[in-house]
Amino acid sequence: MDANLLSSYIFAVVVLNVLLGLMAYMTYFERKVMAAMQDRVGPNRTGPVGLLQPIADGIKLLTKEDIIPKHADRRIFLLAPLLSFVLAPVAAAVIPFGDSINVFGHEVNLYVADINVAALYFLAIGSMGVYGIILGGYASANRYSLLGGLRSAAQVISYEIILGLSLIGVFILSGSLSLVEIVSQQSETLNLGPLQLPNWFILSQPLAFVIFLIAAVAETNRAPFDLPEAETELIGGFHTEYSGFRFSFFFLAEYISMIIISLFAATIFLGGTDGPIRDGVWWLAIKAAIFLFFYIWLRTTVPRFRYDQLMGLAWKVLLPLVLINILLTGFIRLWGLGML
Amino acid sequence: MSSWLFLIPLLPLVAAVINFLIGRWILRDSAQWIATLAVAASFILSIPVMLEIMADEQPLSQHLYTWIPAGDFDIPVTLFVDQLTAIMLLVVTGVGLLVHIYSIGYMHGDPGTYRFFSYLPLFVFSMLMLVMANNFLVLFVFWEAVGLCSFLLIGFWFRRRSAAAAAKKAFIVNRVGDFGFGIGILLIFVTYGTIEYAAVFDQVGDATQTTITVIALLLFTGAIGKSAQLPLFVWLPDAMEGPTPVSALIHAATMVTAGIFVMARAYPIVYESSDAMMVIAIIGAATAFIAATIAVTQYDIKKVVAYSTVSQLGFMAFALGTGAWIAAIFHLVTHAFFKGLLFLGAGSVIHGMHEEQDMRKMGGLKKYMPITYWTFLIGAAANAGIIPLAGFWSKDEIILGTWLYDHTVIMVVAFVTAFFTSLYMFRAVFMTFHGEERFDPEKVHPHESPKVMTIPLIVLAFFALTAGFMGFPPEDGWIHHFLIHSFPGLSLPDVAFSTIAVFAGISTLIALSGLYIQYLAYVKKSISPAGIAGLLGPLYKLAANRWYLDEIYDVLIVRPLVAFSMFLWRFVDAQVIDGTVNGVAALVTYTSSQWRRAQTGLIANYVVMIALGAVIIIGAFMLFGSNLFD
Amino acid sequence: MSELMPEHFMFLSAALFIIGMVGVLTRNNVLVIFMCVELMLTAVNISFVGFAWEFNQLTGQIFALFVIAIAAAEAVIGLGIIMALTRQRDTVDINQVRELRQ
Amino acid sequence: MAAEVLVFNLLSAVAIVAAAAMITMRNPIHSAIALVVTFVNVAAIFVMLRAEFLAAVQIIVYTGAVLVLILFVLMLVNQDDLPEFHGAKPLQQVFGFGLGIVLLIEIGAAILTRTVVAEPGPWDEQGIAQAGGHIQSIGQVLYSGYVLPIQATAFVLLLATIGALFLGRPDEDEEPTPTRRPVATISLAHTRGADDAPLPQLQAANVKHEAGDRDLIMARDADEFTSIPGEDDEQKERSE
Repeated sequence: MDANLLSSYIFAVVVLNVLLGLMAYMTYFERKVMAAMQDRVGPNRTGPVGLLQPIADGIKLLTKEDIIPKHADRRIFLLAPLLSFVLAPVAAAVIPFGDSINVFGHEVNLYVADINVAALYFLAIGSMGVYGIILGGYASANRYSLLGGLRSAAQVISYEIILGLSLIGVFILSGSLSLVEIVSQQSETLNLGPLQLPNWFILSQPLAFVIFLIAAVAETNRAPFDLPEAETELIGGFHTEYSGFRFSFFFLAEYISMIIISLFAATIFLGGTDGPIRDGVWWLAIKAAIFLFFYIWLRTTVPRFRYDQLMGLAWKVLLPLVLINILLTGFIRLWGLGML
Repeated sequence: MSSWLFLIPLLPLVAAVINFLIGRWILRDSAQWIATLAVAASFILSIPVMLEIMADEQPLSQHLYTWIPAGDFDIPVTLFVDQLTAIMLLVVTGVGLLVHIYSIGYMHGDPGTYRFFSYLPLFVFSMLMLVMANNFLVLFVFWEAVGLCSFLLIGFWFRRRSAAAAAKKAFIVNRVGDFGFGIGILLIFVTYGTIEYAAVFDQVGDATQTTITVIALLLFTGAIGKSAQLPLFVWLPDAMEGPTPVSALIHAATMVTAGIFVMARAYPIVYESSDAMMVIAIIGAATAFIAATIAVTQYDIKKVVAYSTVSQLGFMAFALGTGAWIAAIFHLVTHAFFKGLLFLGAGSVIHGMHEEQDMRKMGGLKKYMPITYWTFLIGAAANAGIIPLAGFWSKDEIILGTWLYDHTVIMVVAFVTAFFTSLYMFRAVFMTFHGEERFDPEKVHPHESPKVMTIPLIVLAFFALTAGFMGFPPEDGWIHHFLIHSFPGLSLPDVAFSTIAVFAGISTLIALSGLYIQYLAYVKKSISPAGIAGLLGPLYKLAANRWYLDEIYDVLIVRPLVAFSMFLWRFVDAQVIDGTVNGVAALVTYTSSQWRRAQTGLIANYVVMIALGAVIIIGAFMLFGSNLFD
Repeated sequence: MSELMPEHFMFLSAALFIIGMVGVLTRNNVLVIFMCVELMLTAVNISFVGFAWEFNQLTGQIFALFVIAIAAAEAVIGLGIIMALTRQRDTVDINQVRELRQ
Repeated sequence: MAAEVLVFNLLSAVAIVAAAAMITMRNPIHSAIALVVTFVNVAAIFVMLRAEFLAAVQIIVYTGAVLVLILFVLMLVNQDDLPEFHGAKPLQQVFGFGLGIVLLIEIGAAILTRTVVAEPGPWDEQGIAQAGGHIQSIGQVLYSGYVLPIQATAFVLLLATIGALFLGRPDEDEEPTPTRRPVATISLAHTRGADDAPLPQLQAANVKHEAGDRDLIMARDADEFTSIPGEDDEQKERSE
């Protein structure tokens, strides 16, 4: 087995574990931020400033009783959270965390795989994520769960279109679907007379960025688009019947999705590891953290959408906008190439 | 100039289209100005064309586009102007312009004015394209187009039953001739492999004598229809149902002469066949004589002029047949002027008499409408062949031609016809303008027509007076030397002055005798026309009933055709065809009602059938090898 | 069997196609039949892509792309029809639907 | 390379087993999940056959959209209506399997006995690398030779969308959803309308005594004990 493949495997293991750890503290981060915004203290009992709270939560969930409802479709009920949990971190494989470093005389790439269709791969994995929710909702033999699952299916399919289309502008400009290539293009400098700007796609595709952000929130089922699990209507939606570690799988999957989509957004629109001084993975972390903060911020401030508003937003507002964006970008690109 | 040729036909077409599309709602009365200006522009453009042809003696041509490109065979639309065409251009646009101007007055107040001034320039366009075509197919297309315009204009007042019937009659009778004409063109293509004039004429001699004769006669069939020769002239008198300016332009000056023009155009073909020429001469002479005898007996002023037209066309035809080509075209030109004048004059009379056409209810109009009288008199005299008016020169030359080319019988007929010509012309003049007033003065107040109508009359009268000098001295005039370029291989005959003088004398004598007889009959009243009619008895009846031609057609053609159509309808259509169709339908209904049982409505069954079919096909494919579907 | 041969994907394609066909023939549930049809389309796509791979061509892939696009359209219409059907007849049993008979 | 064959065989085996499971599962939702497994494996095989783009499209379109839609519809359909698999029509079963076996034999024979001969194209590994990648090479071929089919496909998709909207529209004879009644409040504690005047229809059975001074009025629907002045008059007029 060649060394390159081996280093990829090792790096994949590293990324996965880091993600899981991050995810745990993501919950802590969220609770602290929400507490601050709602003028509360937040977790502060376990460990210094409540830092051990996520671990305590984890232990609690893992040791809870595993309940399976009587009329549930057993196999699917067991399968659904696993599906969610397994699929969520897979998408991280294509995100570049940097170029390559030298470890013990070996070149180690700071990404698991640089495939030609990386962005499509990301979208494909994202589109698979709906299965965990819809199957979990169905298998619980609970009307609330089923409704949550159905809502989720419609919502995710709708917003997946928006998500994919909003990226096309970037693809047109970069001419590639490879994330490594997209990042390397963004590290170039854009000279606008005296002004020197990084060639980040947020600057050339602001509309696409905004739409991507909205669609990403909807795609990860986060507030204000958390209709699959709307507590006040569906008493928790698709995971109503789940408890213990199966619930924690859904929980983990949701947070991992958030982190990964933040990383993805930072990679596509904000130049990834590109920064003003000393390019590196920390820049990516900072950018992703901004997105994560934005997620939490949204959750605390914006009320949940009504279901028809949600679908109307996708099909009647975002879809036309994103199509216009593609059209304009295409024309500008052709003009830039001198073909118009 | 040749690059501007296309404007000559294009302008009337544009005017026609504009008037047709927006005339009804937007232009209304201004439609007449658009049409008139367009034709005037065409006329003005035609003058430099004529001058250039006169100067260079070379034909002009302009390729517009290729209408039918089909491999090696293509039909170009190319405008072609030689001497013959140039003269026709001037006649068509000139008379056309005058008729347009006249029509402004004549059609004043008619609700369909815009329509009239759409059809009329359309006709001018078609006629111009007809004379400017450089191949037989384009010629044929516009040959039909002028027929269409004629149909539209005869039936202009289509609410009048007789007008609609006359339009249909003209159209159908013309189709008979056009059928032969079309076959003639096909035969030309089959024989020579091309339909362009120049190419065909170059290789005329390659075909057998019989073929050439057949082609020439088939082309003449078209001319028989269009130029109202025996036996198809019956449509022309009926065509007088159209507005009078239409009669003047289409049924006197231009369209009806298209047949003569085409025969002259096809001169290299016709000239090759003496048999065909003989047939043409005989038909022409018979037409001229019969039409003239009928004209003497008519009371409708327009009918008289119409039969006169038929008679004059007969003159032209037998001139062609006897070999007096240039004389035929010469007569065509002069005839355009004086016959246009006569029609417009008749129209003026009718206009002034409040749509009265019967000469028995006229008389003594001279003092009411002096301009009309004098111009009509000039036209009539020109038609009758009074020296030195236009008709005299051309007609005399035709008669001279019959003698020169040894057609003695036709010469005699021509002289007799010339006598009748004089008779009917002056009969019309005296009955209309002289003698006692036979109309009801309480109801009818004759008045002179407005200037817009009389000015064209005066202009035409001027040409009727002077146009003959184009051909002076006879057989050696300007027109002869000009037109001879269009008839390669033809030479101007060298005629002694004494011969010319003798013929001129006889002609004049005949014309004056006709004048005198009519003067005695209608002005002096010393001869009773009714008495003469009674004296002639059956002969008069024959002429007065138009030689029973319509009745003969009715018995010989129309009734058998109606009976046959009834047979086709009642038996073939209703029984055989409908029976077959209904039978097939019944069969299908029965079969499908049986087959319907196979349709279980179960999708599963259908799917099984599809799969079974696939399995069988693939199995067959495996067993019989892969060339099964090659 | 040391290298990937055309027979591999051809057998896979055939097997999936036939399984799909058998499913269409034996199942009564319209939705399952619908899924079987999708499976058959995918089987055909495998052949397309396989031949494209074998002959270093891209045409096969492009045809597969068109098949997928048309399959998407078919899914939209098919599911629409099924929804209309269940709304009217309250059934998804293919043997209960006999409107084609008349 | 043997590993390649091994992987291919493994993927194929899973795909075929899942497909077989799909047609034998009683529950259509289980069938759908089996089909998802098949499709994912097919996508993996596409990757092996140098069709990465197609693999992504397969996942996004088929598993991500079409099958989700099918699941969606399956869940909307009442489970009691799902026909049973076994015992419905034995003839149909036998015939179906029989045809399948015959076809398998035929196609198997065809695959084994015949070879396809074609001109190899330029798109091997090097060719694709030269064009800049799979996407680029597919794009080149697609947009140079198949522009019209793309337009046609786009048109078909548009028509399909419109058709689906048409099929999915609400029935015309259905009552339109009633607009919100002009009722201001829903209160469990008060009779609505005038607070002090007791409603005439109110029966003792509808009233429950709760702790404190407040009575709970048990209503079957929101408008049961609501009098709406204008509307009541209208109804009266209509009945008269």
